[in-house]
Amino acid sequence: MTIPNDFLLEMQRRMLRIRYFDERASKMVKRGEIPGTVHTSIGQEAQVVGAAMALGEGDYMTGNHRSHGHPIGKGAALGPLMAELVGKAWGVCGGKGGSMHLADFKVGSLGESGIVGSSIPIATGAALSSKVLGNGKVSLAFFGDGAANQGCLYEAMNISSVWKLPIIFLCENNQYALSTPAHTVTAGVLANRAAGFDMPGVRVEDGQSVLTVYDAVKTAVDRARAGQGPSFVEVVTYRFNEHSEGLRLAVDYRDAEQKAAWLQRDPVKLFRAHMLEQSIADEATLAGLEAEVMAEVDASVAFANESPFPELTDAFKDIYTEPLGATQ
Amino acid sequence: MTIPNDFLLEMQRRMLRIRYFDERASKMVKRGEIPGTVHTSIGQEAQVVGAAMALGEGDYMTGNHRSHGHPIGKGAALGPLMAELVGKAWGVCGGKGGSMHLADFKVGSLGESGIVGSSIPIATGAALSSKVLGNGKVSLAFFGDGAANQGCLYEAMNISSVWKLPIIFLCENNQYALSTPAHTVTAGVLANRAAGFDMPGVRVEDGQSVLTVYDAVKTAVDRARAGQGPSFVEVVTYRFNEHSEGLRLAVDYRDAEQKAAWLQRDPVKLFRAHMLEQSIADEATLAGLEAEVMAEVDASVAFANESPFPELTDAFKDIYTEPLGATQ
Amino acid sequence: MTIMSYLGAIGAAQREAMDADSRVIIMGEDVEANVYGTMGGKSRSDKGDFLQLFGPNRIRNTPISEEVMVGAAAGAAMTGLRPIVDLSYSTFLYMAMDQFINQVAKSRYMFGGQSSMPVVFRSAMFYGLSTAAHHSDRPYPMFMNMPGLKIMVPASPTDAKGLLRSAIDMDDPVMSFEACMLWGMKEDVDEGEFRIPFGVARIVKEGTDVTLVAISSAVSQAVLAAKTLEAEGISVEIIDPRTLVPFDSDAVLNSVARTGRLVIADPANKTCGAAAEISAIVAEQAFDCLKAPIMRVTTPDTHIPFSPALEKQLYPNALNIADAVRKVVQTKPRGQ
Amino acid sequence: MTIMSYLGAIGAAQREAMDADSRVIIMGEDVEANVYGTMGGKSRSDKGDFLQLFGPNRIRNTPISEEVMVGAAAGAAMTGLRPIVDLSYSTFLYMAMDQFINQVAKSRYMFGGQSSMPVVFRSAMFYGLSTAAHHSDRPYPMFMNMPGLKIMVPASPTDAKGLLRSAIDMDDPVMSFEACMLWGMKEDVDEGEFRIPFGVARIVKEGTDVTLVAISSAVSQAVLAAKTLEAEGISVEIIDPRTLVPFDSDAVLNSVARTGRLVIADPANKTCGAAAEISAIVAEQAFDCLKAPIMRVTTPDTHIPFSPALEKQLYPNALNIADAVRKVVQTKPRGQ
Ligand SMILES: Cc1ncc(C[n+]2csc(CCOP(=O)(O)OP(=O)(O)O)c2C)c(N)n1
Ligand SMILES: Cc1ncc(C[n+]2csc(CCOP(=O)(O)OP(=O)(O)O)c2C)c(N)n1
Ligand SMILES: [Mg+2]
Ligand SMILES: [Mg+2]
Repeated sequence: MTIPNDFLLEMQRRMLRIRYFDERASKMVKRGEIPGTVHTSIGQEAQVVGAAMALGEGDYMTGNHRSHGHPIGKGAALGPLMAELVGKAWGVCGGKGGSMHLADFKVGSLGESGIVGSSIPIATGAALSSKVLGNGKVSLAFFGDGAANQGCLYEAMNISSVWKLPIIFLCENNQYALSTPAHTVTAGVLANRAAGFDMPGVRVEDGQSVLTVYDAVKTAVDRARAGQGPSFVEVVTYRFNEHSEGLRLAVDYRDAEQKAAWLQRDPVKLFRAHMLEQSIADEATLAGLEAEVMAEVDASVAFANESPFPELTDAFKDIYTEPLGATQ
Repeated sequence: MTIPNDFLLEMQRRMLRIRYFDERASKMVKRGEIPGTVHTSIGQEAQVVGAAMALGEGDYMTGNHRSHGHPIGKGAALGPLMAELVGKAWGVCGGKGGSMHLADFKVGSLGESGIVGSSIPIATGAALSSKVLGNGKVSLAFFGDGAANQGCLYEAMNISSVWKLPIIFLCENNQYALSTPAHTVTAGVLANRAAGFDMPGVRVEDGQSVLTVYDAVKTAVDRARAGQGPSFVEVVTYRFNEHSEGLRLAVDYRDAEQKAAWLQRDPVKLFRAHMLEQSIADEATLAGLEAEVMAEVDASVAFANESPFPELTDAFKDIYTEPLGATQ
Repeated sequence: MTIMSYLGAIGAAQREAMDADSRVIIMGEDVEANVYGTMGGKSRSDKGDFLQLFGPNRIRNTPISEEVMVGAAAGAAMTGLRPIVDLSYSTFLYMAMDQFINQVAKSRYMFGGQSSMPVVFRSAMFYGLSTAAHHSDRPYPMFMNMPGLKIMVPASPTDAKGLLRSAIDMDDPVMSFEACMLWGMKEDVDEGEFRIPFGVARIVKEGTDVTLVAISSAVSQAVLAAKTLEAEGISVEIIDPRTLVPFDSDAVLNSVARTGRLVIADPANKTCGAAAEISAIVAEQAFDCLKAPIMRVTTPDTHIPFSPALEKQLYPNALNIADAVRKVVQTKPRGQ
Repeated sequence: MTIMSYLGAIGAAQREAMDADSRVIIMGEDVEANVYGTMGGKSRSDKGDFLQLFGPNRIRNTPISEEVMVGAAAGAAMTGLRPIVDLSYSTFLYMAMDQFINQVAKSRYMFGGQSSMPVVFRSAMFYGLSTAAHHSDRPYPMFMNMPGLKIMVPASPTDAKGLLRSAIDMDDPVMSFEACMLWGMKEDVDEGEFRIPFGVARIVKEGTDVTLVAISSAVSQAVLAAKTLEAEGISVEIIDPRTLVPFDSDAVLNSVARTGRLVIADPANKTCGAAAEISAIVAEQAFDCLKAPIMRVTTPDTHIPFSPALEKQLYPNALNIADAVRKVVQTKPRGQ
C-alpha cells in the first residue's frame, strides 16, 4: 500500500517521541527525579509505532509494564505522561498510576498493566463492546513474549475467535522476559499458536522496520474491522536497555554478539535513512522534526515540574464513582 | 501391537465396572441414597479405560467432576468408591470428598476435581517430580472439551513441553460442556492446538473403540517414558446420560439424530462383539465376567451400607498434617 | 405485589434492567439454556426465555474461561456496555481472581478516575447441599479485603430484586453473592421497578436485649432463634446489612448503643470473615456501650466436607445462634 | 553468629534446606539469575550461586505462568518433592488463586488425608516503594480466610531464617509473606541450623499499660513508637505473632489480661484484615479484661497510589501507632 508522506513523517515523529521521552525518563530515574523505575521501549519504537498507527483514532489499546511507548504511539500528549511519571497532580492518572499504569482514554489507551498478561482480557472486552454495539472500533492488546505464556491469552484468543471479535493480539517478542531468554521457557514459535485457535498468526521477523510492522498490523486491523475476527501478530524486536532502568544483575543473560548486532538495527536511524534514500524528507526536515520533538520532551518535563503534587486526600478518591456512604 | 487376551478381558472388565457402577449410582441418586448428584461416564467407558490402562500401575492420573470412571479404569476397588459416594467413613476419602473428589493414591489416582480444569496443573506437577526424581513415572490428566478452554491447560502444555515432562493431556471430547455444544465455544480443532506448543496432537475420532484409544494413548505414554516429553490426545466420544443425574433442563440441547446414532455405538457392547468375533472370549466367559462384575458392584453397595457415617469431629481433621497448635 | 421466589426475583431484576437499557448484556456458561434458572425462573418458558427475549447478541454463552470472562466484562464495561456476568458457583471466582482484584477493583483508581466500571458479577453459594469443598465456598470476605468492589448478600426475594436492580444501574463493579439455600424462598414482591440502596441495613426485627447481625442464609435462622429466645424472655434485635460493601455500620452501632450486646451470624469462614470485621468496628467505636463479649457464630475454619453427616453441623443455625445469644445475655455487665 | 540481612537470611535458610534434603527444589521466574537476590544474597557469587550449587534440575526458571507454577508445585509436593516456589511479588498471587484455594489448601482434606502438601510459596510485599497498585498488595488476610494454608510474616532476619527453615521442613503448605521494606534490615543471626516454631509469638518488648500487636514491617515501627511513649510514661508491650496461621492467641490474650488495652498495627487493608481477626478474638475471649476500645492501625481501604506524596501516609508508622496507643490509654476504664 502507498502511504502519504506526512503519515510517514508522523511515524518518525512518534518514534522520536518515544526515544527521547524514554531517554529522558531513564536519566530522571537515575537522578532520582522519577520514583521507582521505568521500563523503556528504546529499540522497540518501530514495533510500537507500526502497530499503534495501524489503528484508527477511536480504536482501543491496552498494554503492559513497558508502557510509555504505547500511549505515545497512539498519539497521547507528553506532558501529562511525564507528570504522571513523577507522581504529580497533572499526570494523566493524577499521579496514582505512575509509569507502569499509564492510561489515556482520550486516545483510546485503556490502560497499561503492571501485571503481566492481565490487560489482555480487558482489550478483549473492548472488542466485545465494539461487536455488541456495532460501532466498528478495533481493539489491540500489546504484550510481551513472557506474557505469551499466561493462560489468559489463550482464553482470550479462543473467545475472540469464536465470537469473531475485532481484536489484534500483538506480541512484542523482544526475546527476553526480564532475565529469561524466550526460547528457554517457550515451546515452539508463538505465532504458530494462533492456528490452533483458528486465527491468522503472523511473525514479523524484522520488527525494526516500522513499515513492515505497520503493513502486518494494518492487514489484521482491516480484517478485524471487516468483521472477520481476531489476528495474532508476533513482532521480533530487541530492547536496547536493561529490563528496567537502574536494574543491575550479576549475570549477563544476553549474548554479547547478538546484542551488538541488534544495536546496529536502530529503528529510528533505519527509518530516517529510508526517508532520505526515498527522498520522502530531506535532512533539514528531519533535523527540524528531531529538534521539535526534543523541545516537546523538554516542555513535558517543564509541565511535570510545574505541576503540584496531589493532595493527601486524593489518595482516597476514585476508588468508587460516588462516596461509599455508610462505610465512610 | 498384539495385546494378550487376559489384558483385553481386563479392559472389558473395567469398562463393565464403570458401566454397572455408574448405572447403580444413577439409581441411587434418584432414590436419594446418594446425596447431591453424580456425573456418569456411561457411553465413555472405552475412552476412559483405553487411556487408563495405557498407563502403568505406578503412573499418576488426575481427573474431573465426571469422576468415577477414572479411578475405576486405573484399577481402584469399588467398595471404598461407593462408600465415598454415600458419604460414609469407609469411603476412599472418608466421606469428605464425595462423587466429584474421588482420589485413590494406591492406584496413582491423585484426585478428581470439581473445578473444571483445575487438576491439570496437578498432573503437570506429578510429571515434574517424576522428571526431577528420575523415577520413570508418567502422568495423565483427564479433562473435557469444556475444560480445554481454561487457560491453565496452555500454561501446562507450554511448561511440559519446555521441560519435556512425561505427561499426557487427555481431552475427553464428549462434544458438550453441560448444555453447551463444544463447537459453539471452541475455536478450531482441539488436537490442533498441540502443534503450537511443540508437542504431538492426536485426535481419536472413534472414541468408542477401546483398542483405538488404547493404541493412541499407549504411543503417547511410551513417548513420555522414553523422555521425549508430553503429548495431547483428544478422544471424540459421547455421554449417554444427562450432564448429571437428576438434572432436567427445559431445552433439549443435543441433536436427536446425532444422539440416536451415538447411542448405537455402545463401547461395552462393541468390544464384547469384537471379542466374540475374534474369539478372544466365548459367550460363557463374557457372561461370567458380567455376572462377576455385577456381583462386585452389589458387594460395593453392601460395603457402603455396612460402613458407619464419619464422626462429627472428622469434619475438623485432615486440614493439616498436625494439630494447628496455637489457633486451636 | 406478587409471590416471587428468591430465584425468580433475581430473574425479574435482570429482565427489568435488560428491558430498560440495551447496554445491559448477560454472559456466562450455559446462560442460553438457563441451566441455573436465574434468567426467567426455572423453566425457559416461565416469564419468557431471555435468549428469545433479548437475542444472542445480548445473551452470550461463554466458554469455560472465567479469567477472560471477568476481564472481558470489565473491558466492555469500560467501553460502553453494562454487563451482568453469571459465574454460577462462588467457588469458581478464584479462577478469575487476578481480573477481579487487579483490573475490576483497581482500574478506576489507577487511572485517576478516567474509567468507570458498571458491571455485576453474580454467583451462588451452594453450601449445605452436599456439593463438597469445590462448590461450597462463601468467599465474600476475601473481596471485602479489597477496596473497589461493592458486595451484596441478599437474604430475601425483595432484597434480591431491589439490590440487584440497584447494582445493575450502578457505575461501580458489584459482586452479588446469592445463597442457593434461599433460591426457593418465597414472598410478596413488588412486580414494578424498585431499587434498594446499598449501604442501608434492614432491621428485620426490633429488640432490646441483644443486637444480632445476620448475613445471607443466617438471617432466616436468626429469626427462628429469636422466636425461641422471646419465649425465654430475651428480646433480640435482628439486623441484615444486605450489603457488606458499603456496610451500614451506623445501624449496628446505634442498635448496640441500645442493647449493649452483639452477636454476629455469618456463614463465611471464621478467620478474617465478615463477622470479624463487624466485631472490630464495634469494639473500636462502641466499646463503652458493650456489656458483654462480642460473639461470632460462623462456619468454623474448615473446608466443606461432602458427607451430610459432617456438613450440616457447620453453618450458623437457629440452635447455635440461640446458644450464642444466651451466652452474651448471661454475662453480667461489668460493675454489677 | 554473624551479621545477616533479612534478604540474606532468606537465602541462607533456603541454601541450608537444599543442602539438607535433595527433594527440595526452587522454581520461579528469573530464579536462575537470582534477580530478586533471595538466593544467596544480592550477587550471584555472594555465598554461592544456587544454580551452580544445586544445578538446573533443582533450580528452575519458569515461564510467566503463575497458575501452573503453583499447581505444579502442589502436584510435585503430593508425589515426593518439597518445592519452594518464588512468586516474587505478593500482588501476583491472584493469578494462581484457584490453585492456592481449590488445590493447595483443600486437597489433603478432600482426599481424607491421603496426601500431604510440603510446599512453600514465597512472595515479597513491595509496598512503600512507589510501585503503585499492581505491585504493592499485602494480601495475607485473604489467605487467612481459607483454612489449609499456614502463613508466616517474618519481621526480622532471625525470624526469616528460622521460620522459613521450619516451613520447608513442614508437611503442610506454607505461604511466606516477606516485607520488601525489611530486605536491608541487619542483625546477628545464627549461621547454623535452627528452626522457629509456627504459632509461637515473639514478645518484642514487655510492658504494662497497653498490648501492641504488630505485624511484619509494623513491628519496627511499633518499637519506635514505644520509645516515644516510654518517654511519656506509657509502658507498651509489643507482640509479633510471626505466623498468622497458626496464630498465637494465647500470647495476646495473656498480655491483654495484664494490660487491659489492645492496639493492632497491621499493614494489610483494614476491612477483614488480620487486625480485624485479632480484635474479634480478644473481644470474644478477653472482654472482661478490656479497659478501652480496641484500636486498629492499618492501611486504610484504598489501593496503593504511585505518587510518594500520597503513598507514604498510608501505612502503620511510629506516629499513627503512637497516636492510637495514646487514645486507648486516655480512655478511662468503665466504672472509674
Ligand atoms: C503476573 C506477573 N508475573 C510476573 C511479573 C514480574 N515481571 C514484570 S515484567 C516481567 C517480564 C515480562 O517479559 P515480557 O512479557 O517479555 O515483556 P518485556 O519486559 O520483555 O517487554 C516479569 C516477569 C509481573 N509483573 N506480573
Ligand atoms: C471452573 C469451573 N467453571 C464451571 C464449572 C461448572 N461446570 C461443571 S461441569 C461443567 C461442564 C464441563 O464440561 P467438560 O469439561 O466438557 O466435561 P464433561 O462434563 O462434558 O465431561 C461446568 C461448566 C466448574 N465446575 N468449574
Ligand atoms: Mg520480552
Ligand atoms: Mg464435555
